Order: sequence, then C-alpha cells, then structure tokens
Amino acid sequence: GENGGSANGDKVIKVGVFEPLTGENGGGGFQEVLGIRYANKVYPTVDINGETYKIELVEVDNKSDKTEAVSAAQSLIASGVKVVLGSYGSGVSIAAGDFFADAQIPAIGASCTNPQVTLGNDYYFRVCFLDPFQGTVMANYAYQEGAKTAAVITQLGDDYSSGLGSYFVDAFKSLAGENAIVSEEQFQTNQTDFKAILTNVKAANPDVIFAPSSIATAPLIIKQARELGITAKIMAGDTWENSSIIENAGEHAEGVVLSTFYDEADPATEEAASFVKGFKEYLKENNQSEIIPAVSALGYDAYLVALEAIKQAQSTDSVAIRDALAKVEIDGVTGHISFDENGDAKKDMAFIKVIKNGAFEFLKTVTVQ
Amino acid sequence: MQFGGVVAVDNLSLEVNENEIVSLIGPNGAGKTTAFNVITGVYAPTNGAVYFKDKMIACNYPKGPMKKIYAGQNYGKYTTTVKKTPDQITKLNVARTFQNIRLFKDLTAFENVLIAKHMRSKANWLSATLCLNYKEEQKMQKEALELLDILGLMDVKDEIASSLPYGQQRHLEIARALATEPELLLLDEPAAGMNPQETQELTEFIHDIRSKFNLTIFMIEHHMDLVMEISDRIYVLDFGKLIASGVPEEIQNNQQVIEAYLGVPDDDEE
Amino acid sequence: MTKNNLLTIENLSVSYGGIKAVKGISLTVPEGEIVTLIGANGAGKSTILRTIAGLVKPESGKISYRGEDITGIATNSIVEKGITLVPEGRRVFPDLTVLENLKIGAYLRKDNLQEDINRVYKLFPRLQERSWQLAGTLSGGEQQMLALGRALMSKPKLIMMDEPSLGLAPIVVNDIMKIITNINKEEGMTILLVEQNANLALRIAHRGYVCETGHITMEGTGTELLNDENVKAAYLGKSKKK
Amino acid sequence: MSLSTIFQHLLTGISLGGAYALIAIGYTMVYGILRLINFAHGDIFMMAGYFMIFAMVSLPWPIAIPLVCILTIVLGVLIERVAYKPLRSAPRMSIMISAIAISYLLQNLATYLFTALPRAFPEIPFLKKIFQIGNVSSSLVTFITPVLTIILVLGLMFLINNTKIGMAMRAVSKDFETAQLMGIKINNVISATFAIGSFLAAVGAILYFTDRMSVTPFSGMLPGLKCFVAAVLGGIGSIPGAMVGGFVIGLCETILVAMGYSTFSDAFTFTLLIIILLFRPTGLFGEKIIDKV
Amino acid sequence: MKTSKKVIYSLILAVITLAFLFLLESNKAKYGMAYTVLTKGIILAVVAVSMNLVTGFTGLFSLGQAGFMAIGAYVTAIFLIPMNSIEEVYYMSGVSPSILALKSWLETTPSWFQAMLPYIALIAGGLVAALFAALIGIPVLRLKSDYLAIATLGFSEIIRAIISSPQMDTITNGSYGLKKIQGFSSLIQVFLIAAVCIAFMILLIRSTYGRAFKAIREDEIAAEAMGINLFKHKSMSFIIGSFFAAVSGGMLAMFMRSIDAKTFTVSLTYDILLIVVIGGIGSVTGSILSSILVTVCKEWWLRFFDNPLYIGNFQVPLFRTGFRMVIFSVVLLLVVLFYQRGLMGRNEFSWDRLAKSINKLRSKSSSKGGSKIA
Ligand SMILES: Nc1ncnc2c1ncn2[C@@H]1O[C@H](COP(=O)(O)OP(=O)(O)OP(=O)(O)O)[C@@H](O)[C@H]1O
Ligand SMILES: Nc1ncnc2c1ncn2[C@@H]1O[C@H](COP(=O)(O)OP(=O)(O)OP(=O)(O)O)[C@@H](O)[C@H]1O
Ligand SMILES: [Mg+2]
Ligand SMILES: [Mg+2]
Repeated sequence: GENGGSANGDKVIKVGVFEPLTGENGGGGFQEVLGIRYANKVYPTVDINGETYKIELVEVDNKSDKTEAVSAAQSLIASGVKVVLGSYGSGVSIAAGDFFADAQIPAIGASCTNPQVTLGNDYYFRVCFLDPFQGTVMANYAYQEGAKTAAVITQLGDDYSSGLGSYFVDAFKSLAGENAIVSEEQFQTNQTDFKAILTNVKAANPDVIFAPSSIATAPLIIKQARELGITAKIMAGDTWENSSIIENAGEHAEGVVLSTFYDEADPATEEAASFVKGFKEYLKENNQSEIIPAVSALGYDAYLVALEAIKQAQSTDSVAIRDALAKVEIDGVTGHISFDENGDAKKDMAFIKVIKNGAFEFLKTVTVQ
Repeated sequence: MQFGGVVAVDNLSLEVNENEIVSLIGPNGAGKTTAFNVITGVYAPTNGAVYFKDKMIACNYPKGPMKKIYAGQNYGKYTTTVKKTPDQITKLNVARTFQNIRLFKDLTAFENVLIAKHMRSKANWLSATLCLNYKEEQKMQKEALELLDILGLMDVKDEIASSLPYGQQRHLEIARALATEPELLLLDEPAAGMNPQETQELTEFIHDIRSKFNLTIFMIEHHMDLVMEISDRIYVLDFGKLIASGVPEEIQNNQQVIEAYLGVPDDDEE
Repeated sequence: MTKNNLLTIENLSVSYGGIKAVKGISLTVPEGEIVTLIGANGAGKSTILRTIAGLVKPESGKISYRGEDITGIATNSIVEKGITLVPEGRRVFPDLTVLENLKIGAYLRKDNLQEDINRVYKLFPRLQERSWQLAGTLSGGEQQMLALGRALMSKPKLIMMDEPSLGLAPIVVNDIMKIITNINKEEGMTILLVEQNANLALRIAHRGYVCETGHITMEGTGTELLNDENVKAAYLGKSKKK
Repeated sequence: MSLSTIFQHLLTGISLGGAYALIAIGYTMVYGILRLINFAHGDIFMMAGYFMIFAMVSLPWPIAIPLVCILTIVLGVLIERVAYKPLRSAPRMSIMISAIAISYLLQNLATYLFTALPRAFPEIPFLKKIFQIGNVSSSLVTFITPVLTIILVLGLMFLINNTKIGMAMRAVSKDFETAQLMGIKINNVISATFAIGSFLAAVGAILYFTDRMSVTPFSGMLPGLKCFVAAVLGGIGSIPGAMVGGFVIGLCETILVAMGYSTFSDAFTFTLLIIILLFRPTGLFGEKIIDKV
Repeated sequence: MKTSKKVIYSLILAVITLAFLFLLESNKAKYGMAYTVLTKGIILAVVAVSMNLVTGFTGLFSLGQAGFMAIGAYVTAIFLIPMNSIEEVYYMSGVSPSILALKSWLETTPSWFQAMLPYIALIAGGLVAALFAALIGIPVLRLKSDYLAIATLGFSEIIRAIISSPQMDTITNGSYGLKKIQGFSSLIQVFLIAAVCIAFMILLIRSTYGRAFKAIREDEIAAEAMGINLFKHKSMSFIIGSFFAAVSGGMLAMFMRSIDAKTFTVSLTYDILLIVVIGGIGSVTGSILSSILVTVCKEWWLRFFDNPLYIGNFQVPLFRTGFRMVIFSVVLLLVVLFYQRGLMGRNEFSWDRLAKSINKLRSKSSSKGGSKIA
C-alpha cells in the first residue's frame, strides 16, 4: 500500500528534504543537504516492528523563495513523505509550515533560527537555537570585549537578518545604554554595493559592526568595509560560518567574529567524534572544502532526530512520528537535543568563532539563560 | 499653425457652407493636411480660431516660447484658448478620413464600422458587460450593416481590414467616418492610389453620399479631374497661404494657381 | 529587338502565407528603356517589384539580370548589382535628415558623393532648402522627391519605381515624369515603373504590361496600349462605365 | 555629515554611475535598433564576470581582459543569432519573451554550472591600488570607471554620428526593409550593435565586479533593471542619454542609501523616472515620437 | 456547426471539468501535486487574462501587475487573518489600531457576512487596487508603449517598497510579511471565483467597450477620430485590469497562506507576461491554457530533471538540481521560436475551430499548413 516497497521488495519510508539549492541561500542549503545525505549514508535504514525499512530521501529545491516554497512543500507532501527536514533560511520554513501542519507531517528545521518557524505550529520542530538567543549572545560578547558602540547592518525583507539584527540591538542597548547603537543601516536583497552604507558606518565610527546576512553578501560587506578603511570589528550570526566567505574575502576576513551552533574541534559527544572523521571524507568525495559547516552538522542532527522519532513511534504514521518527536531525546553532533513545548531545541550554548589565518578558530562558548 | 520655425499654415481663413462640397488643393507641403489636423483637434493652432456651426471649437494664441518665434499675422487678435480633443470634435459631428489610410488593421470591416458607433452608445461599461444594453447593441449592429451595404462592402464584412484591396479600404474608411453620424465630412486625398477609372467612380460616390446623408464635404485632393468635377468651390493653398479661391472654372484659369500647382496643362485632355 | 534584355522574369509566382499574389508572370525589361507595369489595386504589381528586389522570396520562377540568375538572393547583393527600388509609400528614414537620407542612398559607393548630391538638389530644389530637416516631418510630396533622389544616389543601372506619383500635386507629377524621362534619356538608366496613373505612365514608356489579379493580361508598346480599347475602358477612365 | 564623508559618497556614486552607464548603453543601442528591451543584457554582464573569473585562473590580466571582451561579444552576438534573428518578423512581444527566456536560461545555466554560491572575483592589482586622499580612501578603479565611461561614450558617439556604419545603424533602426534596399546588410549591422553593447557590458562588468569582488548567477539582475531604468530616463535610444541616466541613477542611489533611506532607494529611482517621464515623455534626451497624421 | 450542438458540447465540457475537479478534491491526498499546481495555474489564469485585457486588447503595455497583485494580496490577507492569530503575526512591531478596529468590527458582523468574508476580502483588495490604478493612471497613461511599461513597472516596485518599508510595519508587517491567512475551502471554490472573473472580462471584451479598447490598440489616432475618448477608455481598461490582478493576488495569498513583499517582484510580472505571450496576445483562452500549462510544466512535470536519474545502475549525466530550470528556459525559448504568435495567436477556442482542425488532421492533406489567419 501506501508505504509501498520498491521493486526489490524492500520496505521504504520517505523523508523529505526541504532545502534551497538555488537562489539566494542555495549555497548554505546545499551544505545542509550534504549533512543530511551523509546521515542517510551512515544510517540508511530503520527497524519498525521488526521489519527493516529503507529510508529514502526526497529532495526538493525551494529556491529560497517563499512562493516556490509552497509548491515545493506540496510536492513533498504529494510524494508521501512521513517527515520533512529543513529548511535553511527561516522565511521559506515559515511559508511552508502551515502546509506541513495541515498535511499532519512533522518537519524538523536544522538551522532556521527565527522564532516564527515553530511558534504556533505543532508540527514544526528545530534542532538549533533561536535568534533572540543568538542576538543576545553576540551583544554580550561585544560588550564583554569592551565595545561601547555598535553599528548594525541588516537585510530588508529577510526574517533572519532583520530579526537577528533587532534582537542584537535590544540586547546591546540594555547593556551599553540607549545610545550605544550609533548606526542602523539596511540594504536590499541582491544589493551588491554597500559603500554608501559603509561610508555612514565609518562616519559613525562604531567599535563593532554587527551584520547578520547571507553568505552571498558577507564577503562584499567585509571587503568593501576594509577598502573604505573601516577597522571596527565585524561580527555576524551563524550563516557566516562558511568557508566560501573566507575564500571570497581573503585576508580581509581576518578577525571577523561570529556565533555558531557547533565546533568541530571540540566534539561534544561520541556521535560528534565519528561524524567529524567520516564527514570530512564525505566532503572530500564531494569536492568541498574540508571545513565542516555548522549547518551540515545540524542537518545531520535533524536526520538523527527524525530517525529516533520513527524508532520511538514504531510506526510509519506521520502523526505518530510527530508525537514521538515531541518527546525525543538524543545526543547529536551539536550536543544534547530535546524539544520544549514550542518544538524548539533546548539549547543554551553558542560557540563563538573568529576567522584567523584563513580558518574558523574557536574562541569561546557563551551560555545565556 | 507652425512647428518650431516652420510655418505650415499661415493666416488661413476659409469657410465651408452647409451642404457644399469644397476642395482644398495646393502643392505638396502647402499645409492642407495640417489645416485638417487643426480642425479635427489633432494639433492646436498657434494663433487663430476654428468655428463649427458658429461655435468656437479651437482657438489659441502664441504662448511661451512660441511668443518669440511666432511668424504669422494677427498677433494679439485672439486671446482665449479653446482646446477640444479629436474625440470631442467627432462628437460634434465632424468626421474625417486620413491621407495614409488608418483603419483598424487587424479587425474585420464590420468591426471597424461598429467601433465608430461606440461613441453614440449610451450604455456604461458595466451594463454593456452584463449585456443589459442588448437592444442598443442590436441597433448598432444593424446600422453598421446598413452602412456597409450602402458602401458596397457587404460581401467583405468579415474580412480583416488590411487584407482588403486598396480601393475597398478607402471605402471602408469613409463608411467608418459616416458611422459617427457626421454633418461635416473631411476627406484627405480620398482618391490617392486610385487609377482614373476608380477615381471616376469615387466622384459619383461622393455625390451620392452627400445627398444620402445630407453632408457637407471638405476635401483635399490632387486628382484635378475629380476636384474640378465635384467641387462647388475650391481653395488653393501654397506655402501655407491662401493664393486663390472660387468656383472650379476660376481656379482652372487662375495664373497663380497654374504656376504654383497645376502646371502648364500638357495635353492632358485626350 | 536588338537591345539586350537587362532583366528577364520567367513564370514568377509569389504568395503571402496562403494567398497567391503573383501567379506565373513573365516579362522582360530591355536595357535603356522605360517599361511600365499598370493595373488595378492589388493586382500584384508591388509584389513583383519587391520580389525582384529580393524583399520577398518567390515560390517559383526565375529572375535573371544580364543573363545571371538572381532569384532569391539577398537584397543587398541585388542592390550591389545595380538594381534599386523606390518603394511604395516613400519610406524615407524619418529620423535622418534629408542630407543623410541621400547619403545613405549611396551606402555601397565609396567615391565622392558631393557631385551627385548636387545633381539631386538640382532636380529637387525643395530638398536643398530642407536639407537639415528630419525627413519624417516632410510633406508627402517632399518625401516622394527624397525617395527618388535617394535611389538615384546609388547610381543604379535599373531603377524600379513603385507609384512615384502617389499623392503628388499635378505639377510635381508632371515634373517627376519629366525627370524619369530625363534620367532615362540622358543617363541611359533603365526604368521599371509601376503606376496607377496609366495615362502618364504609358505616354513616357517604351513598353507596357497590364497586370490583373496576379497575371499579365496584355503587353505592348506604350502607344499600343494607350490606344487599346480594353485598356482605355479599364484604366484610363475616359470612356463610360459598361 | 563631514565634507570627506560627502566626498566619499560622491566618489562612490559617480563610480557606480559609470558602470551603470556602460550597461545602460547596451540597452539603449539594442533598443534603438530592434525596439527590443534586451532583458538578457544584465545576464550577459553577469556572464562576463564569470568569464573573467575563469580567464584569470591561468592568464595574466592583460591577456585575460581582451579575452573576456571577445568572449562576451561572441556570447552577445550568438544570443542575437539564436534567439532574436529568427523572430525578426514576429510581434514585438515575442522577441521580448525570447529575451526573458534567454535571461532565465543564462541565470539558470550559471546556477547549474557554477552553483548559487558567490565566486570571488579576481583582483587586478593595478585597479585595486588603494588611494588615500585625506580621510577619503578608495581603490583606483573608482576613479578609472567614470573616466573610461566618458571616453568610451565619446568614441561611440563619433562612431554613430560620423561613420558609415553608424549611419547604417540609424537607418536600420527605423526601417529594415528600406535599409536593405540601400544595400545595407541588416544582420551585420545588428550583430555589430550587439557586439558593441556586449563589449561595453564586458568592460562594465570588469570595473563593476572589481569594485564589488564577487559574482553570483543573479549579480546581473539588479544592475540590469537599474541600467534599463537609466536608459529610459536618459531617453531610450539615445547614447548620451544612457550615460547621463547611468550617472544620475548611480548618484541618486548612493545618496539615498547614504541618507539612510535604502528601503526607498529603488522606489526613489523609479519615482524620479516617472517624474521625468511626465515632463519629458520620452526621457531626457529621447527624440520626440513623430506621429504625423 | 449548429448552435444547439455547440451548447451541448460546452455543457458536456463543463460537466467533465467539474467532475474532474470533484475527483481531485476527494482524493486530495493522492493527487496533492496536481491539486496544488492546478490551483496555482487557475489563480495565475485570472491575472494573465487581466494582463491580456490591458496589454493584448487595449494595447497598453503595462508591467504593473505584480504591484496590484501585492495590494490585493495584502488587503485580502488582512481581512483573512483570524483574530486570534493577529498578535502572533505582527510579533515584531505590533498591530496598527486601525487594523485591530477593522478586525474587531468584522468579528461583530452577522455570520452570513463572515461566511462571505473570503469573497468580500477579494473584492476589497480589488477595489483598493482599482483606486490606486485610477490615481496612477492619471499621470502614467499619457505615456506610450515602452515608456508606459517602465513607468508601470516602476509603480509596482514603488508599491512593493512601500509595503516592505519599516514605516508600514504595523500594517503590512514590513519585511516579515503576513501569515496565517485563511485558505480556500476547496479547489472548486478557486475554480468558480476564477470562472466568474474571467467570464466578466470576456463579456467586457465582447461588449462595445471591448471593441473600443481594440480600436485603441490598433490605432490611437484613428480611434480618437472615431470619437473614442482615449484617456477614459484607457483608464477604464487599466483600472478593471488592475482590479482583477488584485483579485488574483488575493487568491494567491489565500493559496500560499503566507505572503511577503518579495513574492511580488518584477519577476512575477515577467512570469505573467510570459504566460500571456506564450498563450497568444489577444487570446483569452490562450492565456488560460498557457497559465495552466506553464505552471504545470515548471512546477511538476519538469521536476524530475532536478533529481538524479538512474537507468539501471547508470546515472544519467546532467540530471541534478537546477537542471529543471535550464530545461524550462530552453522549452520556453523553443516555444517562442516556433510559435511566434503564441499557442493560440489572437484566436479563441471555439467548437468550430476544433472541428476544423480535427477535419484537417483527418484528411491530412498534402498542402503544408495553410495560412495563419484562418
Ligand atoms: N509634425 C510636424 N512637425 C514638423 N513639421 C511638420 C509636421 N507636420 C507637418 N509639417 C510640415 O508642415 C508642412 C505642411 O505639411 P502638410 O502635411 O500639411 O502638407 P500637405 O499640404 O498635406 O501636403 P501633401 O499634399 O503632400 O500631403 C510641410 O512642410 C511639413 O514638413
Ligand atoms: N504582406 C502581405 N501579406 C499578405 N498579403 C499581401 C501582403 N502584401 C500584399 N498582399 C496581397 O497581395 C496582393 C497583391 O498586392 P500588391 O501590393 O502587390 O498589389 P499592387 O498591384 O501593388 O496594388 P496597389 O496598386 O494597391 O499598390 C493583394 O491582394 C494584397 O492583399
Ligand atoms: Mg497632406
Ligand atoms: Mg502597390
């Protein structure tokens, strides 16, 4: 029937991968997919009631576009997936969330940090921390490092960027005073010229610049800032932990600070240790740089969570899987994962990294209550 | 009327009486079409006025940069501005045809005529959409068909306008103009591109429609046979200036007109 | 006939989409003569000229120029061989000045143009007055003069004219007919003339063809046709309607 | 705002405007001749960026730059031959859709071949020399862009107004058929137009990306739209118009963003365009549409 | 063909369509993809026909559709976000009091009114857009061809910028967009709304006003000489077109359940233009046909190109993410190159035409093709 077997008689359970492979976030989405694929390679099957089911990934490209996301989500639902993983970029997850909920298919976000993804949606879970947390972490860090003033650069119309930016602003103001934010600049999607913004930032002369944005814009901001002679420390959120930024921005990227979910040098769990080894190989096979992006680790974890939930549920019924998910607890690559009533992972620790000698170097962990 | 420095029509005064056929002739570029364009509201005059049935339908005086370059006469005589758009003038029962045929090329002959009836329709867009003007629509179609019939276009009524032979296109243009229910019909070179035989037929045709529709006709034409035969009166324009006017015989023998326009009659008559 | 045939057309057929406009016509244009093609509207006269000029691809048939087959070759090569067309409806370049229009007429020539420009100005003094005006704002007659002048600029061997008298004042029509005769006589240019004004055309032409709904129905010398009763009835418009 | 900040903004604006002007000219020329809004032009510009990336992998810049120009010209002419030439007699809209299809194709092909991740644009050491005047700092390319733009435009104007091929272009732009009757090979003239447009796009791409340092498959979209607006603002079909339009848009955009209205920078660009069109319905330098009745 | 026969055929067709829709509706889970794609296709058909009305029938080259759709979508969305979700939706910057007032007033309306709310919301969206169109039209409709196109495109971008600006946060939720929008109850509902809209436009086109629009398209000067007031008729077409574009935008909002300003960029307008031209400029049936075909192709049929394809153990090269869109663009290009006037040209579907082409196929005469203008 529905859970049908493939030609050789194996039982199959389908897991949807809802990620952007093209469009603005295509780069990051791909890295998340790599983590998921690798997880699928490591754990290709699941046992339900004594029978072995093959886990088949069904990938769709949501093109980082909310309109596309709806039909991409529909195509996943139509293909009979029991659980969905993704997506990179909160906007598309928010757009698709209601459809998954209506179809009663649970979804597990890997790196979508915007609160709206899970809020009021019983079927959306996520394995990463949230933007309010991340914004606070970065504000704390900046303040501890002695910054008295900060400039914030965010992308208009991007839930992730403007959300994170405003959480940072709130947190930093409460630490350093109402006037501590000396410049708030916004740019448009696809904008490539940041000189005007940066000239203003330069004029405001902040101690740090917080610029959460996509991988595509990161090197532009970094390089153009340095070219204008801005020396302030540049900081950003999790998206910037991506080797392509170092490749593109070269020496200008030195000293950039960011928060992230995970640090490969400090495997938190057993799972993490084996993941680091195996995944580096896998990256090499796929002609990727060997720095493990945090989103890949999160993608891997999201898969593990789904797998565990299926095991717990002992059923291929998606509603049963959802109920199991709410109670799941595992030790993933990025640490211990369990969900609160919103479906958000209970995580209270972020990793702060700095770009040094062309690599991401672990600086410290920050915990906020 | 002038364009920048070019004075196209220079202090032209003329009148057309009811039920007359009046021709406007003159060398190329004399400003005949421009005069038509001023009458029908396509261009605003630079200085001067146009009256139709004693009502002013266009009036203007030099303004702005035109003040400096204005090169005509009667400066300061006109002080008001009346600017009616071409559609308003058509509503006042003045219709025209064009020197270069301007049919609705991709529509059928029938549609071409029907469109001209639109102006008189009383239905608003909503009632027209909801087919509440059913009666009126029927009437419009009937009248359009009648016109096509009178102009001998009945058997090509469903043909696309641009696929019609040239002569029929000219007829269709006249039919379309008649559909607007004009009192004054302006024809700009109706016989252009017609051979002498067809021109002759046109002569009779113009006579016919004048009496049938009780029209006043004002016409630009270069075919002298047609002009001389049909006109009650003729105006001759050269370099925008009126050089002669009168009945055909007078014009034919006017030395100035011969020099400027007609040329020494070769042995044109056979 | 002792003269060489400059242009020979054999069994030419042309259609637009499904509509056959020219249905297997043959005609010849001897060197140094004026040949005229008359006929009612839509008879296919313009189509014939356009096909010769390479603007329309024929369905079948053969066009040869000085014995060389030129059927279906590109327009610019045809112009290069010395055939030029004054298109129906003037078609001057509206955004170029009068002078530039004349210059572009000589696009394929590389020698000095001034002499020829002066020659055209002499033929049409009006153009000289307006040499800086954009051609698009000229009146109909002025444009026709320009189109003719422009064609002369390429110093063609064969000049084809499509209704040059269309919409012109009688005095200009006479002038143009005279000019046509002149360039034929004095410069030995061969002319293929399409005209509605059959009277005038036949008078100046050496030969004439009558074209009716895509067929050639009659041919002969100018005077022969002028005096032919059928032609008189159909095209000269003097005799009463049947 | 201090004087040096203002100066820095102006410099940025003029430099951006110069790059816009080069692209806008491509739009204007193609429009002038084919009445076609060449939606693919921005993407040709983007491809030129990728060509440069690959050329610089193994070649020094003095060889890479001419090579990129040639490749871009070939691409432009090829697109014309494949996608526009067969549609000469088709309705205008069809050609426009063909252009949109080509634009999609180039974007999707680039995504497919080079992924959506930004690629670092190679540094041309000579262009990247950093200049420091007082408090204002900028790389050499910022100064070179507007100067080069003006030189190229002057050259182009000379070509159009005073050479035979230029006159042929103007003739072809009005009437294909009659142009043919003058002995003009219209396909060659059109190809030449695309070649010039693509060449300018290539130069523009090198300058623009040198300044902005990375290329993605969608890098051409926004500049494409803005430059099209620039071309219309200046009066589409007019080359000096496109140049002025480019500079105006570049400056306005920079100033607006500088003043903190980046939300409205595009909106303002369009508002400016609409206002200008209201007073001059065919743009600043556009010829009046002659509609002789 | 006899009229009675045509009526019968049309009825049969309508019944088949409805039956098909019911089938889809009742097996929603099984045919999820067809369901979604069809819904989207039908919604796009409304805006495509409206664009055709303005561009294809009136000859006004307007590229403002996306902007009007955005207006429609936002107005509809504000009406259709349930009262209890509203705080959650505007979580960033709070709700404007006027919206709250509107929402609480709506709560007090009788239940039949609430049941009609989706329709009222769509019409309200349309009316707001129509008002905008009327205002925009005054300056813009004086412009010609491409200048008009770029000016309308500009307005559409301005509308979008205003919607997503921080100053509008409490109304449009700025750049975050709106969500939790009440969706359609069924595919049939979508179909019926679209059918009413399209039928209205068809009737308009066939009325005397429609003929006046066509006259303007063919030759403005001649149309004016026929007593047609250019400005009045152009505005009329523009306003009505915008109204239906906005209705379609509202339907899109109901379909997507969450919207943000980025959905309504220029590329959306290009996509619609593409649909209109592929279908045939000046053909309503062409627009309908092509919106469904294009949507189905792009989002469904071609999707397999995105996934690795195995034949036995051999992985067919080229098949990977992004390939679908490459193929889609190539298909587009081919369609434009080979159907220069679009699939339907300026023709409309009619039984006579169908009968004719069937006969032609049957006899398969040796003559090639025949004329385009049948
Ligand atoms: N829109 C315009 N801009 C500039 N000049 C114009 C314009 N329209 C007409 N002219 C000029 O005005 C003069 C008169 O033109 P008009 O068309 O009225 O002549 P006409 O008498 O109708 O000639 P024809 O018999 O050849 O049609 C011409 O010299 C023409 O160049
Ligand atoms: N581009 C075209 N497409 C379709 N049919 C055409 C086209 N051009 C001409 N025709 C048709 O071909 C036939 C011959 O036209 P052509 O222009 O050659 O006639 P003509 O003898 O020059 O007439 P006229 O005296 O009006 O100029 C006509 O029936 C015309 O409708
Ligand atoms: Mg005239
Ligand atoms: Mg002809």
